[in-house]
Amino acid sequence: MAFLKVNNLKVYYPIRGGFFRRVVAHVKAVDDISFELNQGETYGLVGESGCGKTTTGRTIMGLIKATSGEVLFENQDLLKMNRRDFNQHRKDIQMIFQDPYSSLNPRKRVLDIVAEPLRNFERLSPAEEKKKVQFYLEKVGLNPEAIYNYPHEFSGGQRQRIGIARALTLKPKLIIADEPVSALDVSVQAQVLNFMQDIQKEFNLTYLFISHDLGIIQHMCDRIGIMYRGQFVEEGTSRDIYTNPQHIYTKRLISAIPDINPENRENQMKLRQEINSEYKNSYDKYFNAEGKVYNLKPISDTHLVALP
Amino acid sequence: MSNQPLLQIQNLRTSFRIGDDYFAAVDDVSLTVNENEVVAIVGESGCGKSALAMSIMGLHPQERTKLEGKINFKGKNLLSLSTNEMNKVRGKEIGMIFQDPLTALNPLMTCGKQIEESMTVHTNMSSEAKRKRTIELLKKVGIPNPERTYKQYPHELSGGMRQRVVIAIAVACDPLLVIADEPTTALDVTIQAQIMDLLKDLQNQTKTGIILITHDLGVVAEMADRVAVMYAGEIVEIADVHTLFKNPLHPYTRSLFNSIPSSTSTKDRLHVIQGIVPSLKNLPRSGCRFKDRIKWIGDKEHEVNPLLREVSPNHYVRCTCYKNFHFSDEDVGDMNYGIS
Amino acid sequence: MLKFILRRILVMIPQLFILSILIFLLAKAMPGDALTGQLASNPKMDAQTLHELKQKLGMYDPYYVQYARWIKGLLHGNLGMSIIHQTPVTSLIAGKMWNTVLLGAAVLILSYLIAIPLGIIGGRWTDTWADKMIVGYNYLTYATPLFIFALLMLFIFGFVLGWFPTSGSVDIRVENGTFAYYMSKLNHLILPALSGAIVSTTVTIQYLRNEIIDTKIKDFVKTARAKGVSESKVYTRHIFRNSLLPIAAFLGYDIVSLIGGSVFLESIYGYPGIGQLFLTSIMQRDFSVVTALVMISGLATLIGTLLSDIILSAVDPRIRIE
Amino acid sequence: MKAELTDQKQPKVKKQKKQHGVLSIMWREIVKDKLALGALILLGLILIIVYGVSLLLDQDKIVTVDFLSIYSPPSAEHWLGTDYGGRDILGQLIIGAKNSFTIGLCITLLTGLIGLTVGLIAGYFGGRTDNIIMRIIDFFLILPTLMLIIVFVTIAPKYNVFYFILIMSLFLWTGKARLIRSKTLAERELDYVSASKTLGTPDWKIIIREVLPNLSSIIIVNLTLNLAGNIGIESGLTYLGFGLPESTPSLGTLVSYATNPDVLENKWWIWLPASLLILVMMLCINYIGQALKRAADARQRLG
Repeated sequence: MAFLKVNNLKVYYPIRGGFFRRVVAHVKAVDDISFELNQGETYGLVGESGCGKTTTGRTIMGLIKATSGEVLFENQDLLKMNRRDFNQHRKDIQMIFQDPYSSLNPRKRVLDIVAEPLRNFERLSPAEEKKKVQFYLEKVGLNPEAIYNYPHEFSGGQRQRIGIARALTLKPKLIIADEPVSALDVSVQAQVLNFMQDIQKEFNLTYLFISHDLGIIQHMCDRIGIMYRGQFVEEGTSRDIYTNPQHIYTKRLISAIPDINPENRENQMKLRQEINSEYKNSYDKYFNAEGKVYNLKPISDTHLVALP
Repeated sequence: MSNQPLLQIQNLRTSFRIGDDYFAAVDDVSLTVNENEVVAIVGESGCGKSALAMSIMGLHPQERTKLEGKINFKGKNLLSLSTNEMNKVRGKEIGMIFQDPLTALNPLMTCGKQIEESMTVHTNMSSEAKRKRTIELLKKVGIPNPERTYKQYPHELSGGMRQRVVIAIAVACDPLLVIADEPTTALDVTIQAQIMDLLKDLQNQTKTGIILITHDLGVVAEMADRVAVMYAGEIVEIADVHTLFKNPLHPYTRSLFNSIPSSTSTKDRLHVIQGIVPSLKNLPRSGCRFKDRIKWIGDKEHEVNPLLREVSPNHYVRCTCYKNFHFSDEDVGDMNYGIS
Repeated sequence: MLKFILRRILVMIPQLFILSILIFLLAKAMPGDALTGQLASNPKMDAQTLHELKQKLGMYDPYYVQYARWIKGLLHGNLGMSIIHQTPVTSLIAGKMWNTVLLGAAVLILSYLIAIPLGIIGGRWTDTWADKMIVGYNYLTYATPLFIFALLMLFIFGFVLGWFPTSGSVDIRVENGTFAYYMSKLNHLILPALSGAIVSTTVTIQYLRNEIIDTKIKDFVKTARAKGVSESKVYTRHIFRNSLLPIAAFLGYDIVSLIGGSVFLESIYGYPGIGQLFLTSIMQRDFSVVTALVMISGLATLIGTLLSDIILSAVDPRIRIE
Repeated sequence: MKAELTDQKQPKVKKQKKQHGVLSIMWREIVKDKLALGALILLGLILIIVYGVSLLLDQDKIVTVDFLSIYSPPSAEHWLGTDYGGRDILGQLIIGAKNSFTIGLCITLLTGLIGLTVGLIAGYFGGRTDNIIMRIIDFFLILPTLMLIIVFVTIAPKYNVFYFILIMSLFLWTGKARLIRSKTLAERELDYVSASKTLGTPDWKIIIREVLPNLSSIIIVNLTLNLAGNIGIESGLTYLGFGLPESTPSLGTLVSYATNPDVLENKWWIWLPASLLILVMMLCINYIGQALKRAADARQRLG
């Protein structure tokens, strides 16, 4: 049984045009995607800006309305739930946001920020609440005495950890991490990533990890889905994707990662040129007449590629 | 390579006024760039790398900035030039590429006009000649339909295309030196690869010197000939790219390398540098500036006045602490937990 | 571009429709038939004649019939009759219109002539003594209500110093069309126009100054400097151009505030125009004139905002492309 | 230059709630700006005098016509002279100032309440709600407001002060609603609002507890500047004769005597003090408002 199953999810936005601003077409931000997450794993969603990865995450979270499709969480469709039921399930799904600055209300103290979900779902006395908040602050490696401070008194990495503490208070099962480290410096990035792995073990969390950084995705994820213009082009284990990419887009993406070894410089450039010419020459093999990719087809137990 | 370096920065100190005091964001930096050489300056945000680039271009607001030292370029000290003289250098002999192509272009001017502007300032070309050269340039930076782009406004182009226009502006007058300040940071990976390839291509053709400012060691590995690592306003290590990537010495350089998630470290723990980058006001001004972040290394390993020393030919490292440096075992301690 | 304007005009139609309904309802709430000006609630009239007159005027018709009749008249340029003057409202307004347009144009031109240089100086040389003076000037003009300022100007320059005439739009003794006539018109115009202009500079100065300060630190200005463009050219070609753009869009909204301003200016300076006509009509309960004026002002406001949008779309390429 | 101005370590722990509120920042900004502090003190003094003295004044006596002292210039008995009915100008000035200020305040609060509610709802929910509200506001924008207020005042049956406040508020809330809407729209896009949604916080709570506090400085600044504006509009309308009913004299009433050229030219003591008082009050309020604006915008803070 899949823990989270997304079936044929579509998120379309209307484009209005013409003289009377009628809907003339749709932006297909997410165009018919299906994938599933197993409990305890980290699933990476990768792609370039505008590929629909963030929209996917936010739709599962209920922040964006889906056009059609199903999001089955523990076998119940989140999209068909009424507000109250959905809120109850919300406890189990939480989100870590990209920007550690805008995701914390600057006017609230750490205590009020971290306690916000508690106040919505649990009736605790102020003392209990404070204890719980301090417990989680300690968990994320922050001084539990700092509950009366305001967000601006913390650094970017620390703020990101406050955000994580807030997400943890309801003991979620699934955490959707939307580019959780892309606003941070390399060394701080490492800190947050390590830490996410620690709490994953401790709280048995499942991650939907959304990122544009293929290095980080490779480091963090068990399975990976590659998105391009709202669709999946390839899905597989980390090994499938990085050692045996099949779709031309995946190949392009991976060859574009700068190689950390300067000795490989020439090879890397050559490889990119080869892939670029392959991309140009065999475009029809990978994309249909509308420039869309084909449906995913399995090529092994774990590895799916969008080929005709 | 001629014997005379193209650019020679000597003991540059760039200080900004905060309140009534000046704080050095770039502190005693010396660096040379030769013709046809790509020098990368790497560091995290706040290390002074961008401030260094802007100092060379003279783009810091004068009323809030103090510049000391020398920046020798083609036999003249840029810091002693008048604004008028400096304007003749900017855009003509030194070009600059900015980070964010979204904001680096004037939204109300066509791309063609923006590229032509530097020719207007520095040459007496006829408008027809300028137009021809601009279209040539657009072609050179890999824009598929230059005649069309010439007439387009920036918002009509994609991010990658805009960055190509920014590059065209920088190289419009065939500068001897190009300063690229995080030229690929705002771009997607595939676009980043294209822009890197383009820059390398252009450099191979024109033999210009490039100063590449970046925080991404991958970009450095792909582009640079020589690398300077900056921390807290100082250069802590300089070496050619192969040496530095094979044998990084300074604790900061080594820490940086260890904190990048890469194929070799899958599912392993990443290295975390303790503490955070000190702010401009709180920079340690004496001793080894990295000392606070490697506290397990004893005081006597550090120099009192750390200098940039040549430890092997053309490989310079600051402070002696690199000699007996080892990574800390206590990993969880990185959370700087229970402070103050 | 044409499509944009057409669509913009299309949006105006429902607004105009609702405006006309609002005015119609107001007119119905006024005593007498404010739409045609045919009937005053004359106490001497006996009930029978009143009833007959009302019937004749169709005041017992359903509202939508009356409304349709009124709109039909409007479209034919028939704004009804003035009860007091017993002349068509159209001719009454036409006589005063040009004075108001003249005054409005003078206020606008003077206001921009003062505001744009001051805004540019303040924005470019921020924190200098000149800028501080401009900011101070702005505090003063922003805080001063138009009617107080106009009154003080009239008192000082009209009465105490006696430099300018204190009432009217032209000296009645000079012959129409002569040089002296135009000079007299100008002489009567200066004080009201200047009062209106000075008070209305505030928004422009403040906006322009802030816009320049914001634009100054934009990345593309750095790009321009990195090209070696001289400081003065950086300002003229890149900063001022981009900062003046939003100002252009103010023009339409300026027309809106001019209409309100003209009521005060014309009343204080005894300047015969639309504003003064409006005040006298409402005091004399000449409601047909009042409704006509409100309708015309609404229309002028609509055209003003339309103008703003068109100007903005004409100068900003980002809007031009859809 | 992107020098990060963060602390090196974790922030110092606060044992107690330190003052971080909007009000305390604003207060500090005003105290730092001597002129603004002066303006605040001056305004406070004026208000204390006006409200204090008006309690002691016998209003009936002031409005009683005294034909023995028509248009008398300032003297020991009448410090600011008298008007055409021989009534004391100083007394009228004080009562007028009290009325003008009180009514300006009422209009400001009422429009503030309407504008805030409408703006928050339109900005937060967006979509169709926003569309409808914006169409309505757009419509108000094209109305010749001043003329319509005058018409409403004229045709109102049983016209009184409350009616005046309502009419004014009806036309003056739109600006505030637009401002609040656009700021709310911007706040809504920030992730802390999304975060609250994912944490199960209901919308009304997000609006009041999350978004509203972040707009508080803008609201305070706007209300302050509006207060000055509303006093101006009220006295202006009263000056034209379409403001407060005669039973409630305002500063505009005194200024309106200047419509008589003879009064304007020769009897300055009747209209000039009221004009100057309006001017001084507006300058003070505006200056305070500008200082608050600086406090609200961290970039412009004095230190």
